Amino acid sequence: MKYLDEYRDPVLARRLLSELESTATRPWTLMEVCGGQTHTIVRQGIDELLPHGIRMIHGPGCPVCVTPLEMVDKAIAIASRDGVIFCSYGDMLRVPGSGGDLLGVKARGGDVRVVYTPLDAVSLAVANPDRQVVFFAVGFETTAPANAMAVKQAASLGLDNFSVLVSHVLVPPAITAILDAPDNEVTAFLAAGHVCAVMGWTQYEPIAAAYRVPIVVTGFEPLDLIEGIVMAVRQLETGRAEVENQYVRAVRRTGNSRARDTIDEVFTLTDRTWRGIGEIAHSGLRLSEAYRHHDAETRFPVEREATRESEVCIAGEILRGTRLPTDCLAYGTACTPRHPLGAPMVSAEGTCAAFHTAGRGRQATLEEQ
Amino acid sequence: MKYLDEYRDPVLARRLLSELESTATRPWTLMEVCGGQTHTIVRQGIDELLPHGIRMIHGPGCPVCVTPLEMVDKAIAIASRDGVIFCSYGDMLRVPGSGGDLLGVKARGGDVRVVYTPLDAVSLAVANPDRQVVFFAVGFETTAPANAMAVKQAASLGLDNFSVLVSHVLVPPAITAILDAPDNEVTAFLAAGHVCAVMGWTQYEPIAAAYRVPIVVTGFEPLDLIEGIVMAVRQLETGRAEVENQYVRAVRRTGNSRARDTIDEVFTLTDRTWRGIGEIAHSGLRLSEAYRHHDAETRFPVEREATRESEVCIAGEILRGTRLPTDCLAYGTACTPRHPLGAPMVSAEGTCAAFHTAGRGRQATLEEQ
Amino acid sequence: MCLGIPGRIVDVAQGRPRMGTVDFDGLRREACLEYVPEAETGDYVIVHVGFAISRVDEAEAARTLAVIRAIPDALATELGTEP
Amino acid sequence: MCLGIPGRIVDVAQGRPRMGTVDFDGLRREACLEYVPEAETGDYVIVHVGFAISRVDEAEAARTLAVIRAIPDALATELGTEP
Amino acid sequence: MTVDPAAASCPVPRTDSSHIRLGHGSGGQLMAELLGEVITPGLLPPGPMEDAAVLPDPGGDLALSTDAFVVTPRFFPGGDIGMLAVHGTVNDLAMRGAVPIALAVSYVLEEGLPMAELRRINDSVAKAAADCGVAVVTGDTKVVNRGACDGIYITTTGVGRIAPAAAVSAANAAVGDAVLVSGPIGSHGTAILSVREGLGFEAAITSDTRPLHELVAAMLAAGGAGVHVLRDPTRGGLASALIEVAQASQVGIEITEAAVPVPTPVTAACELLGLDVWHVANEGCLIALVAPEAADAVLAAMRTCPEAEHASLIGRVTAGPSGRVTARTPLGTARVVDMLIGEQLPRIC
Amino acid sequence: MTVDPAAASCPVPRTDSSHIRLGHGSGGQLMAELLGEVITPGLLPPGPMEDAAVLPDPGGDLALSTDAFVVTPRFFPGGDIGMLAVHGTVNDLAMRGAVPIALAVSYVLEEGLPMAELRRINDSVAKAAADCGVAVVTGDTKVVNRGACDGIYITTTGVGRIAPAAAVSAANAAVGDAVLVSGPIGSHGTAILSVREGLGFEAAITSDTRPLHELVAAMLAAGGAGVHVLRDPTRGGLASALIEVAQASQVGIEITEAAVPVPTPVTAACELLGLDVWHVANEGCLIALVAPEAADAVLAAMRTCPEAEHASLIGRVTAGPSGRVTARTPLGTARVVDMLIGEQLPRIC
Ligand code: SF4
Ligand code: SF4
Ligand SMILES: [Mg+2]
Ligand SMILES: [Mg+2]
Ligand SMILES: [Mg+2]
Ligand SMILES: [Mg+2]
Ligand SMILES: [Mg+2]
Ligand SMILES: [Mg+2]
Ligand SMILES: [Mg+2]
Ligand SMILES: [Mg+2]
Ligand SMILES: [Mg+2]
Ligand SMILES: [Mg+2]
Repeated sequence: MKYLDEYRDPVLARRLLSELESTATRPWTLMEVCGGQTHTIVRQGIDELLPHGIRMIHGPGCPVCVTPLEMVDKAIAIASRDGVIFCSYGDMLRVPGSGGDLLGVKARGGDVRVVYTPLDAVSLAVANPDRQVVFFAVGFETTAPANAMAVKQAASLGLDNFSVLVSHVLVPPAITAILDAPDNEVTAFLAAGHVCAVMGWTQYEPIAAAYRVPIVVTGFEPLDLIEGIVMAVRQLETGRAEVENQYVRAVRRTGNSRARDTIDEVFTLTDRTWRGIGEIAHSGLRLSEAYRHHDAETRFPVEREATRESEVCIAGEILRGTRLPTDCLAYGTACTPRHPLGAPMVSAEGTCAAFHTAGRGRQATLEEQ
Repeated sequence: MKYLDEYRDPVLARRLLSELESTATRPWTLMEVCGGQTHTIVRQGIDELLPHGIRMIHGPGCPVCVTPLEMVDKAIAIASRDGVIFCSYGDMLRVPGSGGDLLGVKARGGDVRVVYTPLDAVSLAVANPDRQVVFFAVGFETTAPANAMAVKQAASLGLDNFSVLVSHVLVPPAITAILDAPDNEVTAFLAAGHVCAVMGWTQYEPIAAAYRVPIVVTGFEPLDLIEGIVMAVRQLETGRAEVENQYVRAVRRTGNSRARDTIDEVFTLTDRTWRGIGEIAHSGLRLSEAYRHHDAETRFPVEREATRESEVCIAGEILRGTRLPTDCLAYGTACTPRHPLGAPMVSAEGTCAAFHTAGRGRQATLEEQ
Repeated sequence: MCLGIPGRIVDVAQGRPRMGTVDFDGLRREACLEYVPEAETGDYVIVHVGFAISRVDEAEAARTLAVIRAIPDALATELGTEP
Repeated sequence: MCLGIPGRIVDVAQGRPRMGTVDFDGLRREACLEYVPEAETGDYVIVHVGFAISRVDEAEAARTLAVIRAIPDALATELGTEP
Repeated sequence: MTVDPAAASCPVPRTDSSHIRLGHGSGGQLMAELLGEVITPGLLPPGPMEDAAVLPDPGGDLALSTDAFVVTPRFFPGGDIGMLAVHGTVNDLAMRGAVPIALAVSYVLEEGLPMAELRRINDSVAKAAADCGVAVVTGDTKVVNRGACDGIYITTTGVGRIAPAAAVSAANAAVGDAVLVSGPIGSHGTAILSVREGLGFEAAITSDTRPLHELVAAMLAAGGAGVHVLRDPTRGGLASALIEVAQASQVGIEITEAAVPVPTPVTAACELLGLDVWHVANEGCLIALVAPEAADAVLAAMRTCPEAEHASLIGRVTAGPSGRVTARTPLGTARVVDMLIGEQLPRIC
Repeated sequence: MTVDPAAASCPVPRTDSSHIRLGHGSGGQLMAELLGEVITPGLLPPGPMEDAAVLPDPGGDLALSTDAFVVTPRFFPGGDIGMLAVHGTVNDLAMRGAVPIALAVSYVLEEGLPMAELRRINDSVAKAAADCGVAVVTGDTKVVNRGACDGIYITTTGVGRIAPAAAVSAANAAVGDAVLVSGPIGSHGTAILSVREGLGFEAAITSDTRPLHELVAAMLAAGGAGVHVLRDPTRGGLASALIEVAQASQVGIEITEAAVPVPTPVTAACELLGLDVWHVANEGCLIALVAPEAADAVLAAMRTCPEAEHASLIGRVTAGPSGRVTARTPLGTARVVDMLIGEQLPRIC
């Protein structure tokens, strides 16, 4: 595919890696913010090819992952109601809430549907005037313009049976929160290319300046990522802390003004809890007053139940490298790839899952590794 | 089964037949009014066992058969509507309208359901408040009390989503119409036992007197029917024309007053068209003013389309014995047991169907029989 | 028309309309007994579309059969097998 | 986050919001073009959840690749196979 | 605020498995689990999942039969869809004089089917197959969207080895053959109807579903080549089975109505709903058309089998009219037996 | 008023047969018509309807395989559910080195299915079977209520004769075996997805569904007992097939990612929806694990067959870890290949 294949060329990747090799003289810890970037890095094994000392930490850039447990539970409660057609992007369907997931709601008879685009949810509302269509509006700044357009569309059609359960989150407050943490180790960020395609990067400039941290707006293909890493390491090595743009083919400094205007019209800033992180002030979007009519939370008040995460999971320590999966009491018993209790058991790339797939038993210790 | 098996005893049937043999001295033409009786007569071959000259004509006593084409078309139109649950006794589902039947509506997506009792249709209305439940209230006097109770029940529950499409017919006006026909050959009637269980037989007394025709209220088992025939022939042979009751175990002269009162409360007399016969004044029931709210005909106005029956069918002549099936242009081509154009091709017992099953070809003539 | 089958009332419920359970040689179904206020548990009723429309009169039923049984069997008489 | 795939606009429809057909190497889907008013038939856009969020700048794309291609291949240089 | 970025990584399916989900049919881990934990144990031989099972050379002619089972409700008095699916196919093999040697079992499951029901049905399949002495050697499981199946449909396909002496076919009836029935008819169909949603009956009727291959073996042992036709009168009932045989063999058949055994509550159900018991489906009985000289021996052999203690002679094959089945009524008259036209519907008249 | 009482007698089903009705599955006249007019002609051999078909002594070991086909939509670019149902089972037999000799076909039809669609699908079954040189010898047809099936489900069961030389099993992979794939992957699954209701794609992708038994015959002729494992990577895709083989044979498998052929539009569809092409279902290709000394000959033989002109060597069997499949990425790193967990869902991230 044009604009994809050429950025996957292994020969050019090798050239960039050799460039990185000659640039990096000291250890640096970089965070790629975006889950899509994490996906490429882990799947292509880019982290394994980095020079010794260059370490990638995977950021909170998966809107699915950071959607708070409470919101997932709310989605499940609404989707379980009679007369509701609950629409969602496919990846939200498997996210576990306190007592199940949306696929389980569907299996028990709820009308849960996967949509490719939020406009499809609007069409469903038009086609089913006697049903309530609820769309689970999750996502970062990239997805917000699409979701906002769906709400505008429903409002202009006068659809009383369309509402959105909004759990939008914003990247810059999360970066700031990470940088504010006392044990922060991140020395540079790869910013998410598609978020910046919408927002531009002006919001990142004060952060880079204030925290003296390089930020490189980066694309999603192997060459993009390695070039982004090269650009960030070059800044670190030379003591710069600027916002640079690797993803020039898609991102301009001021982003997409039409899309931003629509976000501003339909949504307004709010505090938001990030799953695994906690509440971050002004880090999310909710519907603005003008569109409150389409708010699923007010339309379907859900009894706020106590939500709970696993208590035994030591994911944080494992991922910071201070403990091994085999030190975890749940490892291999209560926690397996099919029934993960925490993030590192989730995909084949997670530390715990990798241990488990490799057949490492509880008796293994740090020394044996 | 008690009260059924003992009335099927072939030894006793033979005794009754010999009694009939010794009673009948002349040819008589009897009509059993009721389709249930016809069923027993044809299935058990009772007509074949009657003394020569005693002939049974099968009456219009099938509420399903006499429901006018126009009403079947109306049922089909209503059942085809979105949001309607159309409930019917099973036998109405196969009755052909102008362009199909209710089973075809179901096959094309209509929500058509068979109920055993009209109270089940009321329960469906309770269980589906967002749907319109329509019950096809067909039947003679036997069924009217049950259908009336369903309407009363719905009214007392305040069900706005329950209505009935009423096509009730009454037996005495049909008997009178048959007797009034210039070519009438019927000399005595077996009245329908279950109709009389509800209505009693006082309505038949003026008819018997006015037309000098014996009427015997008769049950449905072989012994009932043969005894009823014996009683009718005995009247004919002795020149009497009274109403007698063969079905003493179930029928009293004044019938069932509670059931009649409920009919009177819920329904009121109306003119009604009988399929194959034509309109008969005051021969049907419609909802009384008090229950008009539950009238499906006013709730779902149906464009009155021109309805049509087959023009080529010569059923009347065939069944009066004046022409043979093989004289019919449609016989064996357009008209077969699976695709009958007229009544005599309908069941294995029909003259045309019997011809067809026996493999008789068009070349056969009356002489060859 | 009007399939009506005799069954025995095995249970009468409270409430309006009057409902009850009718046994048909082992098969049981709820039926409306509103139209047969005189019928009680143990009585036979004729049931049509879930409604009892008539109580079966046992004495009359027996009488009908007795009358028929009293007819001499012509064939048996001829053959001399009639008792 | 935010799966975004480049595709070529093959058709732009009338009406609001601005819609069009985007071709992804043979696979076509309708996409909302409201946010890329400058993009016309033949242009590549990045599509996310059915919305074009950015027009691809062909010149910049080529420049990125050219920069990378200009990096000497260390391994090839070592082996003397670099042209 | 302490930030643990790692703890924010991607979660993954933590599925409860109380109900079937679409993913159970996806060919992935969930499906492997379903097969490994629920379906395979007890049903299929242990070993790797293969695309096809291997059957060692059977050394003779084979019978092959397939049937889909879609019965509603899936649990009914006297049985369930699982055992029915085994008996139905074992019996179809038996109707060609074959002993079952292998079964293939294919499930279509509805998303949302309670796992406990699947276990129960799967156990029932396994038990019925074991009771019939036939191995389930291969299978398949698909999951469809909620509302695209009524819980579970099962297609079983059976391979049988035909007994060397047997030459049984619907086309083999000969004039003079005795028509035998192995037992009372109508129990299965009325048992299903009695519990079908909406009819509201409490039944004293249980389905008589059972395997008939051992009965057939006894009949073939007693009657040899004199056993001309075997048929299990399932859908369409006795009437369809007889008419199909009459048509296939180009003969007439005359049945004595009063000789056909019908249990009392079955009669009651048919009276109440206005059904013809000859049109009601059966699963636990067969009809046999047997050469007159073999009829007594076959009938005697049948009556020694528990599944046919009440076997009866119900009629004879006649010269025709070809394809015509007539019933001799209790009153001594004859009526043409007609096939059910469409589905069976309760009547009011 | 003239009264004609006779004309008032009972009418009867004058059914239009433009759509399937419940009565078409009742075992009565409507069903006999459906079978006689729509289903049997062209599909089943002429002759009486029997409970089971007779297969003459095959004189060797047999393979038996069954699969239910529930694909939505039932017509898709490159095929339909009918041909798929034949190819799927023919291919499963081929994966044990067997040539199909008989097929059993079982339909579950939804009330309301347009008769024209049934004809089209039935014709497709008949044509596919004829093209594969296999006879449909028996079948079954059930009709369920509207809303209890998605139009039509087909279960096919195949009996095959195993080629004398063949000893093919998922458990037979040996260290050093070459892993071959017969052609590009992903076309079938993405063709289905692209036209699935709601996704709104216009596709340039057609399913590559096709029979593979002739290809297998050529491979066995070239490689003999060196052909250790054959597998058609259907549900669960390439990843599941490889992992299942690695587990069954207790070996490791290493695949070179770049060597796996994937058509351009398939890549596009997977990019757009966030799917892993290794998890996408296939119907027109197979993987083979072949002894190293036979690999070249087998690969050459494959490439002479039209269904495998683009056959490729994609990897090797390793000593382990047992059951582990790894992919060598274009960048030269290794990743563990994971099985799809539940169903495939379009992703946004
Ligand atoms: S859900 Fe998981 S795999 Fe998907 S983008 Fe987020 S982190 Fe990556
Ligand atoms: S519908 Fe036909 S069979 Fe039924 S009662 Fe009426 S006349 Fe008799
Ligand atoms: Mg396979
Ligand atoms: Mg079969
Ligand atoms: Mg069968
Ligand atoms: Mg399978
Ligand atoms: Mg269901
Ligand atoms: Mg059978
Ligand atoms: Mg298979
Ligand atoms: Mg298969
Ligand atoms: Mg069958
Ligand atoms: Mg459907």
